[in-house]
Amino acid sequence: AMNNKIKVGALRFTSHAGNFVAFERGYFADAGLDVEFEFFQAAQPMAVAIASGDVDYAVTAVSGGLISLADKGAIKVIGGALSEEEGIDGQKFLASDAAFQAGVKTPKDLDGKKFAVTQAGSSFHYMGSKMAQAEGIEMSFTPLQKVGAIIGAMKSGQVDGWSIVPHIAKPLAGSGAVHIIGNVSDYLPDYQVTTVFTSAKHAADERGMTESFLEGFSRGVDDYAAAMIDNTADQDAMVDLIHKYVYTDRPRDKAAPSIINGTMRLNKGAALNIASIQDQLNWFQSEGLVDADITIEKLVDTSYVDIIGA
Amino acid sequence: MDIRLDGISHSYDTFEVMRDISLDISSGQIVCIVGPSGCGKSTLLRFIGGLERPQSGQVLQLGDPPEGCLNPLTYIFQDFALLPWRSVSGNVSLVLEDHGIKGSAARKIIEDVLARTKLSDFAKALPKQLSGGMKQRVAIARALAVNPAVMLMDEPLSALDSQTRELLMDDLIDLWTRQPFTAVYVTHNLAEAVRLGHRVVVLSRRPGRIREIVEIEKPLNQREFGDPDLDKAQKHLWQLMRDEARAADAELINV
Amino acid sequence: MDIRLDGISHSYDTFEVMRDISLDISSGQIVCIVGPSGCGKSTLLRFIGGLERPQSGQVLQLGDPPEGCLNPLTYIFQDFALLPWRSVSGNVSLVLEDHGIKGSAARKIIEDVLARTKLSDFAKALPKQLSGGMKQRVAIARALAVNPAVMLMDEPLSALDSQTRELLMDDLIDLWTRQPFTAVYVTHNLAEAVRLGHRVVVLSRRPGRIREIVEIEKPLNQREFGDPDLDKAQKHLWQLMRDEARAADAELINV
Amino acid sequence: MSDVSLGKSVAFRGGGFAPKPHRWVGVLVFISLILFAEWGTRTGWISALTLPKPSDVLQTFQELYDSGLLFKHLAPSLSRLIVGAAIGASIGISVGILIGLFSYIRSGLVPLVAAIFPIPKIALLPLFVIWFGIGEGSKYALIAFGTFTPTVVATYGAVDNVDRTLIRMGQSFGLSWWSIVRKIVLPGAMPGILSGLRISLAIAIILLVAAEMLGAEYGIGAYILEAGSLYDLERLFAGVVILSLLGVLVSAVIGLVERRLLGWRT
Amino acid sequence: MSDVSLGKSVAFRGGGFAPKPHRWVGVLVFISLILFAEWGTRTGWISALTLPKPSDVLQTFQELYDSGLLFKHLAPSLSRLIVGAAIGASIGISVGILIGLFSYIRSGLVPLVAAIFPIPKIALLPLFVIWFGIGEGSKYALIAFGTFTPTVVATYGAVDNVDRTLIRMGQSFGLSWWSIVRKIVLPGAMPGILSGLRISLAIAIILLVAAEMLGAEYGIGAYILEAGSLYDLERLFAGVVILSLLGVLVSAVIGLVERRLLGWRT
Ligand SMILES: Nc1ncnc2c1ncn2[C@@H]1O[C@H](COP(=O)(O)OP(=O)(O)OP(=O)(O)O)[C@@H](O)[C@H]1O
Ligand SMILES: Nc1ncnc2c1ncn2[C@@H]1O[C@H](COP(=O)(O)OP(=O)(O)OP(=O)(O)O)[C@@H](O)[C@H]1O
Ligand SMILES: [Mg+2]
Ligand SMILES: [Mg+2]
Repeated sequence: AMNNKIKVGALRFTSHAGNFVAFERGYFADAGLDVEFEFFQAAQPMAVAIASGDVDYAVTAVSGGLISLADKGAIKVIGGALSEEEGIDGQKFLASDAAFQAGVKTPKDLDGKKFAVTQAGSSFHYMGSKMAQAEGIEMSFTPLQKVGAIIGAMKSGQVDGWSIVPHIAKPLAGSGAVHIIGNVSDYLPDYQVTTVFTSAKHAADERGMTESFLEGFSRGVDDYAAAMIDNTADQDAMVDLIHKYVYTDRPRDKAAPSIINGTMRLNKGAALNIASIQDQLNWFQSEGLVDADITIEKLVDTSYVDIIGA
Repeated sequence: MDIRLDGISHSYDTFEVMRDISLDISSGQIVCIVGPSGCGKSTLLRFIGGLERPQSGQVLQLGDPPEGCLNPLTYIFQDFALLPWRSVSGNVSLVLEDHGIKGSAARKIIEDVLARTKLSDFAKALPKQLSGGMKQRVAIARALAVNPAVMLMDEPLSALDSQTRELLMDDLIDLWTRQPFTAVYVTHNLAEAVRLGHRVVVLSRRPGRIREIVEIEKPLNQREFGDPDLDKAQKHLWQLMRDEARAADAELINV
Repeated sequence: MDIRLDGISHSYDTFEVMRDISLDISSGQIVCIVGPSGCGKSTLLRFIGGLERPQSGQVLQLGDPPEGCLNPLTYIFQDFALLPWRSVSGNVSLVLEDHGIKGSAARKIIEDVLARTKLSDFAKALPKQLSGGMKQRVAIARALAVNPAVMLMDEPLSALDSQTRELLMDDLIDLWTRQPFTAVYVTHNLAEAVRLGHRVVVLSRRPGRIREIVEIEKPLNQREFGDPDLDKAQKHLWQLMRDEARAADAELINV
Repeated sequence: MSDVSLGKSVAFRGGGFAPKPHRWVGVLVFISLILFAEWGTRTGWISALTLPKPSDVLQTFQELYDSGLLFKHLAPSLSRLIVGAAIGASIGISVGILIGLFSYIRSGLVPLVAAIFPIPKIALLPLFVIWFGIGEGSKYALIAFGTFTPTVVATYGAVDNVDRTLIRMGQSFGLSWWSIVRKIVLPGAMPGILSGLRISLAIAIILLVAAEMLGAEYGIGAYILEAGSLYDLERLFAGVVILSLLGVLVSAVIGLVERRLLGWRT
Repeated sequence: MSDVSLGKSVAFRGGGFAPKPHRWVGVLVFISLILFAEWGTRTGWISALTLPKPSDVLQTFQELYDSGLLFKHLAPSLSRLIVGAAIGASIGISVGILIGLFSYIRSGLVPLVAAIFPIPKIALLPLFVIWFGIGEGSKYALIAFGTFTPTVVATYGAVDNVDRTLIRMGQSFGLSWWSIVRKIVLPGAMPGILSGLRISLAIAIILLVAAEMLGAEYGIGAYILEAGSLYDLERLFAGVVILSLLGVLVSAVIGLVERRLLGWRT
């Protein structure tokens, strides 16, 4: 291959494990790519960094910002990553202890309550809104910007509900400060949580490089799924590998449960659930968060990976 | 009411400012204090007015202040010390308010002192609208308002140009002639000293000591510009001070 | 080099400051300008030095400045205008640097002018360490360094206390006696005017016009404190100006 | 030049170093910057990612106004600004005056204020949630906290700068301590306090965005944050322009107050 | 009181209104605040959510130091601070001087600066990524941008305040325009510029956190942000304390520079 130098954007979350594995096990190198990671604190700047050309590929949730940037012709979704899958522990709906004591035992009980989101148009907003729609309830959404701020607000009972990935949900619930009251997958089966994306320019003009990246990434995902979900490979070795990137400041024995708790399905071959993406796009448009005339074609380049759910 | 300075000495830390100054200031007299820069004239005046305490020696009030005297020892400052945010009459009323004099009683006093200092037309003006001479006149009016037993004046004319100074000296003599007041008048200006002083106290260089006290007999209202007696007294004072003044001027200031 | 003022009039917007002033300043003479506050003395001096332009009339240089003159028209300011961040010698060298005089040539000039103003011991001192009198001496040294044809002095002594003023007047007379210079000397102080001026120009109130020019014949170095001739001249000047001075003082300033 | 043979005119060498404002130049600069941006974005010379079209921003503004959302956003922001800044400034002025008057308070509080000054308020957001909740309380607190420190510093500086002769004058006339503080120190410190407020209020406006990070649905800050997270540059700029206008307005108001209260200054 | 019958001593009525610092009081206040927090958190009177134990913060600090992470975080932050502030301050000083000297530049730029001043820098974060990338560039730019405006305002104020008689003096001695600017205007404006820098640098420190929101792995700001997002109060406070110390240090350095450069002030 060509030994291209590329930059891959990543957050220090287990949901980015596909990239870490592909890098550590040399799958990117095999695909002819010389990968360098660029770490971010949040997903939104990562999307902007793809648009600005500072980063070549990244994985992140579909958000209003992502769609806006796609609309400006800056980026394209080219594959899928994290999905809700039945049978695998997925994202949870939480209630604060105060709300729980006041009778919020199921998501439906959040009627008239405050639901925490980081920002309007974030994936939290989408999940909460879809749940409310399904249950026929009304909630108010409270934007708190940072996950840390939300946790603080949940612990002190200032917001009532929230949804979050399991490895954050479980330890919080364990401490008694919050309670798990439902699964996101009950409302959004096959929810395509995160996607692989790149700049529109790469998607159009750098076909070879993009395919190479997806190839390396897919092999990483396969290894991850084998070890963490399907239990056909050594889980300990995988935890060791991931620990190099995630929870690095904690000793391994403390990090391991969080890493294991964080396990979710990463789509094989970076397949993309287009139905879920379409649903998300529709929702953003119906909320007036993005332009109503953006089409799915503007957002997604379907030519790279298997399209499922169509 | 007389004032007696009794063996006053003072140092700031190890910096000796004045040594053993004793002086009597008797009622109805103007005592001028002259001396080279930094000899402690202003400091001495602050001691007399109770704004600072000497390290040794004391300042005594002999007898009681006259009836109706609100503030026996009253200053007039070189830089006028007017509140810039108060009008002329507001600046005068400032010193009455704390004595509970308000309303028509205050108005009466204010009108009276402004008339005596020829400021009646300027009652509503702000300090920034006044020339230096007018400002000092407001300060004099303010001092008169509290009916002082002794006026303490620290170079009251030296911020003014010499023509205005000439005019204000006439005014002060006028005021004194109509109603004699007691005053301690600190100045650098020997012409002022011989024009206004019944006695002129000459201090030496730092540490300030009394070198000589010159009495000037001629009544205030007969003193005139170019008067040979006064010229003689002034020449005498200048001879006393000239070398010290030069030495004081050539001293490096250690800031 | 002589200076001729030729029918100078000036207004700031609609505010007339002076009207039709014509005057000859001849070489080697000190011309004093006196007049009530605000009559345009400083403005006139700025016209002479080329710092401002009159609306009508003109200022002419007659003849060439003498050899070695770096800055024919040189100011001495009331507030000294020393750079506080430069030492005494640095302040003098400032005005030489722009003429490309550096190194030993500059050092020679600086030493010479500091010696003439009795400042040799203070070459390294900063302005903040100096008394007012010393500061003005530095300003005089700086003016001497450029070997001016005409010195323009705007109340050079009025920021000083009267004893220092006395000392500096002696120094100025000393300097002039050793080497006569041409000067236009603006002042409020009639004693200074009669002491230093060969001619005293009396301006009227604003708009300033020339009211009278008083010639004083007595040679500078024979003038003394309490000299009856001078006293007479001064008295005459004061009579000319008194009423106008009072009126100028009582004027409200419209800021 | 009546007669040139008489001599030459004195050369003019004064003037300058006194810049005079020409109002229209400022307006011109704004207009040409906007026109340049418009031209650049229209021709594509400036990409849509870099800057929004000024005309689109204007249109967004128009829509915001027409939909009534402008006031829905402006009202809570203004109330936060007013309440927060009022709390912060009044506590700041009081503390500043105490520091200016009392040795022990000065020694105790000045180092504390100096230590608090460089703390970024956004770093404390998570704490503010716990301390003051996610309601209006934490927003008031954040703005108050941000305006507090510069106000304190400006105020005690202003008290220190009050002319000491005026205070000695008050004492020499036997004025009581309280009279001196009320009639001399406070009015004398007013110019310094007001010019400090100019900075504090600019900081309060800047902090509006940080304050509205915490659970604000409406508010200019929240509007800007949402626009930022959606990468909606038109709305982002519309919001920024509102804040900028707000800043200019506040500064004009202080200028007005200064002219009314401080007419006595020369 | 040599002989009381002679009369009474003049009553003392001066003094006061000149607070003198007592260093130990400041130290005492800090110590007692910390001890109070320690006591409160130990007894549970202050909940663990509200404040961390000071001793835990100290230990976190110790760990940070031992692990060498302290310098790993400090080094990039310091370099961002230095580069960013140097860019912002130097451009700010230059622009400020130009505004102070030229009428047209003043008229054109003063309103622009006034309009830019109240723009919150965090609102522009998404734009900065596009404009300057996610590398050090955008961090420098953000800090530079934040220090720029206050420096400009302080600088042209300082130039305006240069004693006009000094400038007239320079002209009267026939100094060239450039000599006057170099030898009179610049040194004369220095005190004002330095005291403006004090504020600008405090702002630069505050902006460190915002700057490191943009893809910074290491840095005090990133450390604080991470601690905040994990609601790890010990680390949050440790980071805040570092910034606060940094602020005190910078202010001390400026004080030193002032004493060296401005020894000529009375
Ligand atoms: N509060 C103070 N602390 C220390 N030194 C002081 C203080 N007040 C005055 N001095 C010093 O004491 C000396 C006398 O000061 P003072 O002001 O009384 O002199 P003065 O005779 O009034 O001088 P001038 O003629 O210049 O007004 C000066 O050298 C001055 O520096
Ligand atoms: N640049 C200016 N713009 C407007 N008015 C001015 C300006 N300069 C001076 N004036 C006014 O012109 C008048 C004359 O000023 P000038 O300073 O020449 O008077 P002066 O005789 O020197 O007064 P003084 O004796 O107080 O120094 C004053 O009323 C002054 O307010
Ligand atoms: Mg004195
Ligand atoms: Mg003048």
